Amino acid sequence: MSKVKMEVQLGPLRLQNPVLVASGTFGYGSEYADLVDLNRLGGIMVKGTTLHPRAGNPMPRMVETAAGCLNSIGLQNVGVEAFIHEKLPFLRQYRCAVIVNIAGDSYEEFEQLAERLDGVDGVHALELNISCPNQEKGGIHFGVDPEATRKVVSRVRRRTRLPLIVKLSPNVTDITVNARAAVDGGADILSLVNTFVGTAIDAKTRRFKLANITGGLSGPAIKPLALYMVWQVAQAVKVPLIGMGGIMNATDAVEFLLAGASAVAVGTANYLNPRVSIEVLEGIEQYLREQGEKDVKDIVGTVKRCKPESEF
Amino acid sequence: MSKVKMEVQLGPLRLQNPVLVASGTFGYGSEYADLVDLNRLGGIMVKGTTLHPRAGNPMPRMVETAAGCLNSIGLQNVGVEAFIHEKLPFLRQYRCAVIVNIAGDSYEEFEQLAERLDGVDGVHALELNISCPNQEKGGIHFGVDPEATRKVVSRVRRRTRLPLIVKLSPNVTDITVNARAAVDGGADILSLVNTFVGTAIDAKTRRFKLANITGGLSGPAIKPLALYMVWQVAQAVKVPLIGMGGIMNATDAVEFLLAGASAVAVGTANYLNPRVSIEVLEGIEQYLREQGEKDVKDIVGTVKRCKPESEF
Amino acid sequence: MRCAEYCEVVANRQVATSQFEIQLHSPVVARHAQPGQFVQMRVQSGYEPLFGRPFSVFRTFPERGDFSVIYLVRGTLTQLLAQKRRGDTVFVVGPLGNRFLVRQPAGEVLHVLVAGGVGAPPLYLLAEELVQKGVPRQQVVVVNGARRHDLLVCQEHFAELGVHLWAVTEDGSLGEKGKVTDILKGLSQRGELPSGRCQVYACGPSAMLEAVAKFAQKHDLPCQVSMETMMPCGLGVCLGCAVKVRTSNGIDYKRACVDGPVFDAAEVVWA
Amino acid sequence: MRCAEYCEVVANRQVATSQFEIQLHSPVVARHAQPGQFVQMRVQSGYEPLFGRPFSVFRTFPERGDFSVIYLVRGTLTQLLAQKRRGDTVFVVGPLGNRFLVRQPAGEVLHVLVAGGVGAPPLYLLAEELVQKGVPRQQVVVVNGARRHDLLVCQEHFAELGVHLWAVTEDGSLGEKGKVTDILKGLSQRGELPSGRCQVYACGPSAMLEAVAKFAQKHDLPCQVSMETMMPCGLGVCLGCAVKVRTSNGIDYKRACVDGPVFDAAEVVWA
Ligand SMILES: Cc1cc2nc3c(=O)[nH]c(=O)nc-3n(C[C@H](O)[C@H](O)[C@H](O)COP(=O)(O)OP(=O)(O)OC[C@H]3O[C@@H](n4cnc5c(N)ncnc54)[C@H](O)[C@@H]3O)c2cc1C
Ligand SMILES: Cc1cc2nc3c(=O)[nH]c(=O)nc-3n(C[C@H](O)[C@H](O)[C@H](O)COP(=O)(O)OP(=O)(O)OC[C@H]3O[C@@H](n4cnc5c(N)ncnc54)[C@H](O)[C@@H]3O)c2cc1C
Ligand SMILES: Cc1cc2nc3c(=O)[nH]c(=O)nc-3n(C[C@H](O)[C@H](O)[C@H](O)COP(=O)(O)O)c2cc1C
Ligand SMILES: Cc1cc2nc3c(=O)[nH]c(=O)nc-3n(C[C@H](O)[C@H](O)[C@H](O)COP(=O)(O)O)c2cc1C
Ligand code: FES
Ligand code: FES
Repeated sequence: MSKVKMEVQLGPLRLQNPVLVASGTFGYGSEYADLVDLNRLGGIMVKGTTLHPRAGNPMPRMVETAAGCLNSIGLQNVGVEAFIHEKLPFLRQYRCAVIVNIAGDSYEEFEQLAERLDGVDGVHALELNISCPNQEKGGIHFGVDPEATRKVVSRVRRRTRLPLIVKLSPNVTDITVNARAAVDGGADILSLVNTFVGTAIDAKTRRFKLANITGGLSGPAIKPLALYMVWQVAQAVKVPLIGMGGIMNATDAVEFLLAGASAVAVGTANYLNPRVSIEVLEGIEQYLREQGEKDVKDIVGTVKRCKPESEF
Repeated sequence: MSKVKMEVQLGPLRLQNPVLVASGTFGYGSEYADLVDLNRLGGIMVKGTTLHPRAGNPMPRMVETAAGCLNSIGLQNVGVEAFIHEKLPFLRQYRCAVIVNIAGDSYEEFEQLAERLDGVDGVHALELNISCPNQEKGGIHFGVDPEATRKVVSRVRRRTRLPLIVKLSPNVTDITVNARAAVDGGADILSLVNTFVGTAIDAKTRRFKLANITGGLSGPAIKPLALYMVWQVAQAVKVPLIGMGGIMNATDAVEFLLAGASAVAVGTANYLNPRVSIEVLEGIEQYLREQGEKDVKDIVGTVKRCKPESEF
Repeated sequence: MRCAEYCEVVANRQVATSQFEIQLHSPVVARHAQPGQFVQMRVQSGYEPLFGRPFSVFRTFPERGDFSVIYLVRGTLTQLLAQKRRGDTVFVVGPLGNRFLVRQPAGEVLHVLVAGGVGAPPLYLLAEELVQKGVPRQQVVVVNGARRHDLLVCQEHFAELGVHLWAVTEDGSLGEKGKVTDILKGLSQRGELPSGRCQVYACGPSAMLEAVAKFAQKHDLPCQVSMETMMPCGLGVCLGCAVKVRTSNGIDYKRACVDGPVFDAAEVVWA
Repeated sequence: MRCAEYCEVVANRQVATSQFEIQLHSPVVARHAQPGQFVQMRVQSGYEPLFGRPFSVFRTFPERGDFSVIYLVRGTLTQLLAQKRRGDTVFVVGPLGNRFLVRQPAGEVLHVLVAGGVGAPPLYLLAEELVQKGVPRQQVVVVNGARRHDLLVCQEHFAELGVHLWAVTEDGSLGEKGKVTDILKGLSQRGELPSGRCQVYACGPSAMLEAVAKFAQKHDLPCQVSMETMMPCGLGVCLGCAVKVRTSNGIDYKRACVDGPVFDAAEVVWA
């Protein structure tokens, strides 16, 4: 069995392989440690972290939809201090990269978070969650307004030497505009997509199914939309991309690589199969062998037009 | 079995019931006439019609995705003259409203289409397809730019006395902005949503699955997103709405009514079950009886917040 | 010790109206499951339902490496589950969650197990454990309730244990007529629930749990409730299973899947 | 006359490697299906696959109100189909599309039916019709090809009709070794395909159809091909089944589901 090279270099961030787990879908790693060998993951994007602990939204917070789910967790998290003191020590034991997803309600909060995490042992990169659709204030606004995106990124940029990943919201007219704004602001890497805003109604009770009315759609349902956005952004900017949105298996992950993502993140799929990230990793390796490829980076962005008039 | 009132009045347009079939998913009605009693439908939104016949995009044009499908038909149609002479006479035999979905590459083309159809016997309303994501020129641009939306609607408005429906694109940051622009331009009714732009890749061949690279996503996958947009727009404008996007059965249709649509259109579902529109109609009637409602219009927009902290 | 794997179906048989007992082969669950713990089971057709669902462990057969749950057919997943035959597989993650805490010394406590409908299975596992650990059978009181006789489960299993068993149905079609709280009131009035020497454990529909919790509070009885919420992940990461609780710092959310499903009734903020 | 309804499965049995014949009860299809026509069959689990799939009508049993198709297990729908048992149902819309046109007077024409793999079933229905209409059996030539012997279908049915039958496999494991066009070439070289008195009908994989079409063109033989495309609706409305054709006005698209699936090979623009 020939070995394929899985290491990837995303700008300043080196990953032992391109398979990450998406923020909010893998907790702080410890929850999965007995089921998944964390040492094998490319990286863990931890739950969205805020300056102060947050209790989150009222229940119900999640609802299943056709091939997807809506969530409105409301950034329930332990806050940055507890993260550093209670969660990070555990993660430091492992080889995989630890990427801290940070969310603030203001420019200042983002700056404070970046500053606090800068230089903290065991933190390998920051992911700016400017696209979280669940917050009442702030969240939605940074991500959809290119100028606010540029500004928050550049302000954070000045407070940290950590590799800076900016997570893009898909709820925009032209995601390449926001992508360019993030790069202009100093993003080293872009990750996309976050969830799509949606809602669900219970016909019988005639009420919304989520306490918060709206939630973010994730899962297989959004894969065609996410894949398109990754491909679009790959044409528009030069920084490496982390692709996500509905990845359920290795084939899905390969599609994101072909579309132009240098790495992928597995999200919702972790809920239904705790081991899926490892299966994705092994599946990509197998795919590369079948395709006669020796290095995962050689397939990034190599998707071609389909043969004209070919049968389906 | 108590009778419920199903007639609805959408501004200037009266429909015998709120169940329509969406443009591009029911041809010109004749294709379904032996399987569906067209007299029972609220209305038929015919295939997108252009000034001149169009051959459409190369194959493959459609691909299935998780709980959805992508299409890039490319507005293949017979053109407005053939529509009037070859398709309309058949439709005139029936009681249901005939709504002509028109698409142009320029303001002038939209105007000419509107003028040509104004006063033509058997045409009950126009639906402006300014949101079709498949055209290379024009299409996408009118629908995503509020100013272009306002302008095309107001120019068409001046050329026709027919009820004017404007079909909104979901591929925007804030659909209420585009909705208001359409209403400002003179739209009597808004229909939403058209398809979401997406793509699909074949990992094995490393090619896009659609000849046109991108296509529009429809089907159950998009329902949560469409439902949210209908609810948002219902809060933002006063004109009646026709809701669509992933309606597969009566329960789905009811959700759109509760969210604020005065009528609904069944799209992709027609492909897999030719009789689904009638099943939706009967299902809505049954729902109203079960809920003790006497008139379908009484449930429009009546969705409430869910009980705080209720169990799911 | 937990597993996350496809498990073979050993048996799947009807035990009451719309209720089935499914026995699965999983040495890990069979060996490690504690009373009150659950497994997350996933059966999909296409991507529906997307997530697994939680089911309390009912019986364990450690020597055979099997365990079983009783499920009520409610929606998509349980409908698919009911179609499973011997030899088919089901994806199982577990055992998960915390367990009912047994007050010590167990032999000196009156253990009052209050079950509603399909809430009975985990209480059976608890009763079995209590008896096996040597708690005198008359100190294990089981109040097993349901709407109708054909919805009552585990009755014969409780009976076999020889515990002090009450059956109660809302329509009186089996046992006493009424609700589980009616039995509790009766016991209390007869002085059979001494507050200092009692522990109540309850599992069933939310409304029942709330009623039992209020009863316990009123009579100053310690009470544990197994909460039902949706559980997308079961592993503590999605935060979709939040239960509102009272803490020293005010109101907070706990996760039913890892901080529960068993909660001290006194800390739960009822809807 | 067409139906759109759930039809009961009468039988579902394996006929070759990964190939099954499913018999369904549908008086409408049984009575009205013509050679070359197809039905759209839908079997979903959740919403996957979203659409139905087209299958050519193979046999009709008008007196019993049944018809059958032969299907090759390829993807989701055919996998689900293979699990169907007697008494289950399948959603069927049909019969759909046009039919093979028989040149008149049929008795004076040599009918050359060229089948590739699972393309044989509609040609069997055509051969049966020709024989029933009194065309002399030796004037019905069937060239039935497949990659291997175990993928060849309908062979015994053609044999029963007593037509002039060739079997051909790419690996030579049954009948002649080679491709269907090799047989056609042989026939042609022996002068057995007189251009003025011949009609070729072909159904099979695209590459085979193209090869047969080119052969027919070269030898000036009229040829009809049954095209395979995806068919989301089958009813002519989605335009997802376009076939590129040459018309008097240049290049255009026709719909395989209503303008086809049978096309004059001369008008098809091959990829
Ligand atoms: C810790 C825990 C242990 C559980 N143990 C068991 C068990 O041992 N046996 C068992 O049968 N069930 C048990 N449940 C409940 C079970 O997980 C749900 O009923 C499950 O959702 C059924 O899945 P489904 O796909 O069939 O139905 P769904 O599609 O999820 O639900 C169908 C319908 O039933 C409603 N519904 C679902 N669950 C409930 C509920 N609990 N109360 C009221 N309405 C509901 C839904 O709102 C929906 O309308 C347990 C739940 C928890 C949290
Ligand atoms: C008019 C018509 C009549 C047909 N009659 C029959 C019939 O009688 N029996 C029969 O078995 N099939 C027939 N087919 C083909 C059949 O409809 C497809 O094979 C169908 O897509 C299978 O569905 P599935 O969900 O199992 O596989 P899908 O998931 O649709 O396909 C699985 C894989 O097979 C590939 N694939 C699908 N169809 C073909 C094909 N035709 N050629 C090459 N690769 C393909 C797909 O690209 C995919 O990779 C007919 C098609 C047409 C247009
Ligand atoms: C329950 C839940 C919680 C999430 N929390 C966060 C979060 O805290 N921060 C963030 O940037 N993204 C969050 N996400 C978004 C995911 O990281 C991911 O971008 C999205 O779900 C799309 O990927 P998927 O379809 O594979 O899940 C969350 C998603 C879910 C389903
Ligand atoms: C194959 C196909 C063709 C379509 N053609 C048109 C069209 O010509 N004009 C238009 O306005 N919308 C067109 N639509 C969009 C539908 O009318 C509808 O807005 C969309 O599919 C969402 O509804 P659904 O999810 O129920 O299908 C088309 C959709 C499909 C799937
Ligand atoms: S079920 Fe996901 S955190 Fe509890
Ligand atoms: S399959 Fe829809 S038009 Fe032919």
